[in-house]
Amino acid sequence: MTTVTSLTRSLREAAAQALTSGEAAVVIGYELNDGEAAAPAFVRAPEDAERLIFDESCFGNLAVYLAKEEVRRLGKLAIVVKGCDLRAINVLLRENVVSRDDLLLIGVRCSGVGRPALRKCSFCEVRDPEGCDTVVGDPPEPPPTDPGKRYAEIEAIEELSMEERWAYWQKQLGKCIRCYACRQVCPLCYCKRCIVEKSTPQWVETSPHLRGNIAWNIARGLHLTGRCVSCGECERVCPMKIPLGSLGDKMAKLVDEWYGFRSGMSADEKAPFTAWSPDDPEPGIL
Amino acid sequence: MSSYKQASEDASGWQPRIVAFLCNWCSYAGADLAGVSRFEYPTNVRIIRVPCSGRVDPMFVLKSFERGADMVLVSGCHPGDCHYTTGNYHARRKLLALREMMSFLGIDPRRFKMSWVSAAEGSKWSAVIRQITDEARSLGPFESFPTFTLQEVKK
Amino acid sequence: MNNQEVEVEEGRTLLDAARALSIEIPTLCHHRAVPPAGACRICVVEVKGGGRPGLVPACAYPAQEGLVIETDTERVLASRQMTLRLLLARCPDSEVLKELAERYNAEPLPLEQKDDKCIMCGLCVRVCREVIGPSATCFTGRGADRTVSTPYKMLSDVCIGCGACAFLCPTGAIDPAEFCTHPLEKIPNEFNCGQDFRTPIHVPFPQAVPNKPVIDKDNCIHFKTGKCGACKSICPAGAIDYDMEDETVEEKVGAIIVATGYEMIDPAVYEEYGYRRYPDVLTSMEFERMVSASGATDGRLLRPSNGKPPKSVVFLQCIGSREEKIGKPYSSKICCMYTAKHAVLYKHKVHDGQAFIFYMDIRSAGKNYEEFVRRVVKEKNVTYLRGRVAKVYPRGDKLVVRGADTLSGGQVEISAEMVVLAPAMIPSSGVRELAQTLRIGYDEHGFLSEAHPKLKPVETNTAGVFLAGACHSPKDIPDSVAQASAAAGKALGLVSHEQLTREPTIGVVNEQTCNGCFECKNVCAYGAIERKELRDRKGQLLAIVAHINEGLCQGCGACSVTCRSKSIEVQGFREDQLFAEINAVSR
Amino acid sequence: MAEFKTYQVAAGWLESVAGALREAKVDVLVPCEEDGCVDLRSNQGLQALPQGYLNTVLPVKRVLMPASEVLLEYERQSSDITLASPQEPAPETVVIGCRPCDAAALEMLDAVFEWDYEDVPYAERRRRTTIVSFACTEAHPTCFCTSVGGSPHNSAGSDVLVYSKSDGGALMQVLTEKGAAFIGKLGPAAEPTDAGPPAPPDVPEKFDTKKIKAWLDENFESDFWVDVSLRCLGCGACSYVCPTCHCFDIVDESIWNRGQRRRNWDCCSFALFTKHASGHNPRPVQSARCRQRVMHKFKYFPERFGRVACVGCGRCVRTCGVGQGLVSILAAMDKK
Repeated sequence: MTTVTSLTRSLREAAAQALTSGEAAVVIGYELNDGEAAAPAFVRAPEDAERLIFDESCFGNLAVYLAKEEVRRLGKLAIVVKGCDLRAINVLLRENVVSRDDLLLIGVRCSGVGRPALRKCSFCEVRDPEGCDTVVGDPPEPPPTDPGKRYAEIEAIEELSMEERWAYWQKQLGKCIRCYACRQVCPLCYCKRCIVEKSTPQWVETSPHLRGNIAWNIARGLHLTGRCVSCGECERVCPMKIPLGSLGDKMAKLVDEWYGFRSGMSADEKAPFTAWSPDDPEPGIL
Repeated sequence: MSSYKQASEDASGWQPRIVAFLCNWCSYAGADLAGVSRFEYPTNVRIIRVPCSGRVDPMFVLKSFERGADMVLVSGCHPGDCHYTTGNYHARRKLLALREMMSFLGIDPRRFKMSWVSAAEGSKWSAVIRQITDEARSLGPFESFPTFTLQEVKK
Repeated sequence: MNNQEVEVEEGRTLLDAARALSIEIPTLCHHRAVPPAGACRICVVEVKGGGRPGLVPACAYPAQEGLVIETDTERVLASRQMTLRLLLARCPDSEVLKELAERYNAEPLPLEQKDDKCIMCGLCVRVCREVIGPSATCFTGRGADRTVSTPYKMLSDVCIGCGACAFLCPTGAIDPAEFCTHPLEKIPNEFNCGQDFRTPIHVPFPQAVPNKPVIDKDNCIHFKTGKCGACKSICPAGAIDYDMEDETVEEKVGAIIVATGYEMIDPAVYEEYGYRRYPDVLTSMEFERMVSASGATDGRLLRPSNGKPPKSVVFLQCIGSREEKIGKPYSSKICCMYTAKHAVLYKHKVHDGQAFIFYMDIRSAGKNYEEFVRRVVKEKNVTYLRGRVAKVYPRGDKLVVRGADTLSGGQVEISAEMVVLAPAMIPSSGVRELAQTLRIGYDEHGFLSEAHPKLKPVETNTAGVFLAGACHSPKDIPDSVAQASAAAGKALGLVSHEQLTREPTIGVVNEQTCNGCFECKNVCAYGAIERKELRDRKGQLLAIVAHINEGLCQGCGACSVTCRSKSIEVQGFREDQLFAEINAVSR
Repeated sequence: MAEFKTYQVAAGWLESVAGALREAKVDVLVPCEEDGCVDLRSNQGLQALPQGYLNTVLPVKRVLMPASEVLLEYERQSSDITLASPQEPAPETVVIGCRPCDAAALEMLDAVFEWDYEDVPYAERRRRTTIVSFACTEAHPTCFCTSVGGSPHNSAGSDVLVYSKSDGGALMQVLTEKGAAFIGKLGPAAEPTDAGPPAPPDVPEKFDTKKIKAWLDENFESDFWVDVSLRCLGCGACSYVCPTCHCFDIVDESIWNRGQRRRNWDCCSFALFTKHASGHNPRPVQSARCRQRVMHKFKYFPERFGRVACVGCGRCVRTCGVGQGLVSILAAMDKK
């Protein structure tokens, strides 16, 4: 058992308060779990707030639950969010998945999750979540590395020759068994019907062969372009350990460099695929 | 299907297959003009007419490759001239994103082309087709891509 | 009056009374805008009764109850004749006087002849003082030395140069430019290619529609200084209102016909032809205006350099057209024919003149066109030279045109007194912006694109927008008229129906799978995406989904591609249809 | 049934037997580690097995029931359809180094695929595959084989059970004819021995399947299901890595008049799993799907085949991204 930190204590107080005051019917947070990742907890009674924790084991992006039918049935939702999770919520707000009024945001100041801290945490710019209803925790120390390193990982892949990249991705995507953990854990994959479930026509073949896997991952990558907030959950839950995060990062880098856009930084921005400018870059267009 | 293959094969055997998505108002009209103006261009291009380049879903391009296209072209109105004002701007963002992703995955981005051909540019159309057909021919069959293949069904 | 009863308002003059009876009384010094002075005495009539009998000036004499007037008694005629004889002696060349003199067979008095124009009527002085205000002019000197002038005959700085005096002067004797300190800018007449000048208030060109004068605010003295107002006070119809503003009128229309016409490429870019450097090098348009009866020279063909008729004219065709490098690759189509016409006009104006035409090929396709050209060559003996001109340069007061005659295969050098260029036709400036606003296509030169070169030559890609004339391609008048008629027919066909028939290719939302994220709304250029509430039988809100307004949707499909759950189909370009096409063409 | 012996082999046995088998064109699958992911591969170079690997990411199931397999190919001309079996028959295969729990799971798959009629592609592979499983030397906190009637030394489903020794040698317990044939490949290197197996590592029991069955019989309708399934995201990870999950989907991938009929893994956690063409879904929410998964393994399967459809490998627990996994649910039921 970990000792209860002051952060966890104030988190529990905030949660209990939200439940007693009736501001929320349920608080979505983290609780202890045998695995190395804390498990999502759904606290519906003030006394249960004691189950909640927050430490570096709290990888999960709980925003994914905001779109889940049975969770919404519980009533008004309060949710524990790290700064990075908040970016996903911003996208959900923009896309009318949830309305801010139906949502109580309990922000936690976070100094990075994972031991050692995840890559995304090493240059995190949103350790202090903005726009929450309450924020708990002490001001976090600044990230060790600068945001310039944001895309360092994929730049390594980009430096490979085309043949090397193809060999690499054939091997990686060849492993995909189409369990769709990546899709299900993604806060932004909330479609009532995923494109892979559309059979007339079947743009994406469901068979876990290379052809189907490439189609699936490209489709997913493009559907998340300009939306993915690089929370890295898809990569974390992939049973086959496919480096899915780098696909999202690649497209994040693209929209960042071409359109000066970074997803989820605010709820009222327009996504790159729904915006345009006459002088967008168009390399290679004949 | 084999009948068509033979049609497209010359003495040297293999011929590149190019699938082209043309917007109805500019490029399709441009290709038509190329015809009425008697501009010549290779027969390797197979045209699919869409209302606007903005109608072209990246999935269309991908599926064309799955079905064995050696090159895919999407052609629309010049920026600013879209019949639907902004369709080609949206196409530009979405389809170039696809091309960037292809390249990241190591899928040869030279296999995917975009062009702006106006209704008045019959000569440009034939020039574009001649250029990309030559390139497709020099790139050879798109074998690295996992296309839809079946063993010959035993009778 | 002349044994007819007439009644006029209190304060009106005998002249008014006479005009009411349409009895003609000549006047010189009278203008309705200026209080009468009875200065010239031309308008005298005889009072027979109801007042003190005698001769009185009709323009000034107030009509009264019971007056009996005769306008053409011996006395009246004798008086007018004498007045005219006196005036003629002073101004023998005045057209107005000569004309009146004829009517009253008046010989000039055998006095020492002057060649003045001014008849001392003082109308100019009065209009300046009593209508315009500044009193720039007055009578100076006495007796024989009496003249109209500015005080002390000095340049006047009170004169605003409105020109009212010149406008009213019956004999055209006065020109404000002579005594006004601020130089009066002459405004070039655009329609006549600046070959003559116009007033700020002017009719744009003969046969202008509407054929009404306009005030060019930038040059109007009233709008510049707040003074003048001559036109307003003079206009008999009281039609002039300085408070009127330009207004933008919005109209909802069912069809638009684009007929923005053409301009000509500036031939000055081809320095070898010397346009603008040598005054006798004209464009065909300038030539056209000059030989036109309504033009600056009343149809007289004169060399701008010396005002004499040119004894030889060289016409150069294809200036900037059929010219890949610095010009336009296309043929301007109309130049061959109008140049031939111009050559004929020239021969009509200058019978002994010589006309030369440098041409590349003669494009004379069209009804009776070829025949016309043949006639020009044979009957009018106009010399056609097949070849390009290398250089035009002055020698003495003439121009030397040096070029190649590819048929004889030699260099030719022609000494010409006038050179006429036929510049390439180009679309009117601003046509690109218009095309983008109307969402219609245009080629690299800016000529608007028809929907189909054969099957839809009048339509554009945007329903309801049609083309007429040179905005579409170089065209002559018959072609333009034909296309314009076709366009009008198409437009009428469109608006003559009760209901509008639309393309069925529009988007449709699958409400089962729509996420309601409304990203489609962001990409719709037509605002066709609406919010729709889905409710169950009890009226419980189930979801808010996208709905496409069939009237607004144009079927571009941007929404369909943007929709991640693939919940929007474009009828006629459905995904399964395109999928089948992809299967078909990629195998 | 013949009496099978136990043999003793010295270090290096694996290399030699693998070599011999490949000589005989037999496909040898062994656990290999790549990108931190241990999986069965036909390891050509055959470097030493990953040290102290717990288990492969995917179970042996995937050898006998691939994630995707072609059942047939067809071509249609007007009315007549030509069918063709896709590829050459499954190759002789030896799987070396899987865990007893995975092997035990094969008996359950056998039960399903040979129950009302024989599933040809599965049976074919099963016949041609020899399972040489490695007895567990240590247990992971997520293991619970003992709670579902298994053990770290469970011999069920294996043809040979190998007890590795620290010196690289091993004790080999032959269990079937196939196993004997396998030992045969080792020749004299394998000497019969009477030595008994070492003591198995301790795996604590976490619940009682009988109590759970009893509870499930009573509680099809229960708020419990909603509570335990709130966090479930409805992905298929747990089923796809499960040695006993065997649900599949049949898809046709075709181009014009020719196509391929494939069998792909499917999962009852997917919303699409039970969705009708009408749009109606008898299992509309995640709780219903979670319930189905538990019910199938611990109620329906036992009722039909007399044993639970779970071998306690613990993969579902380890794989689940939100700390779900069967055990927590079952343990919770057990408490009731």
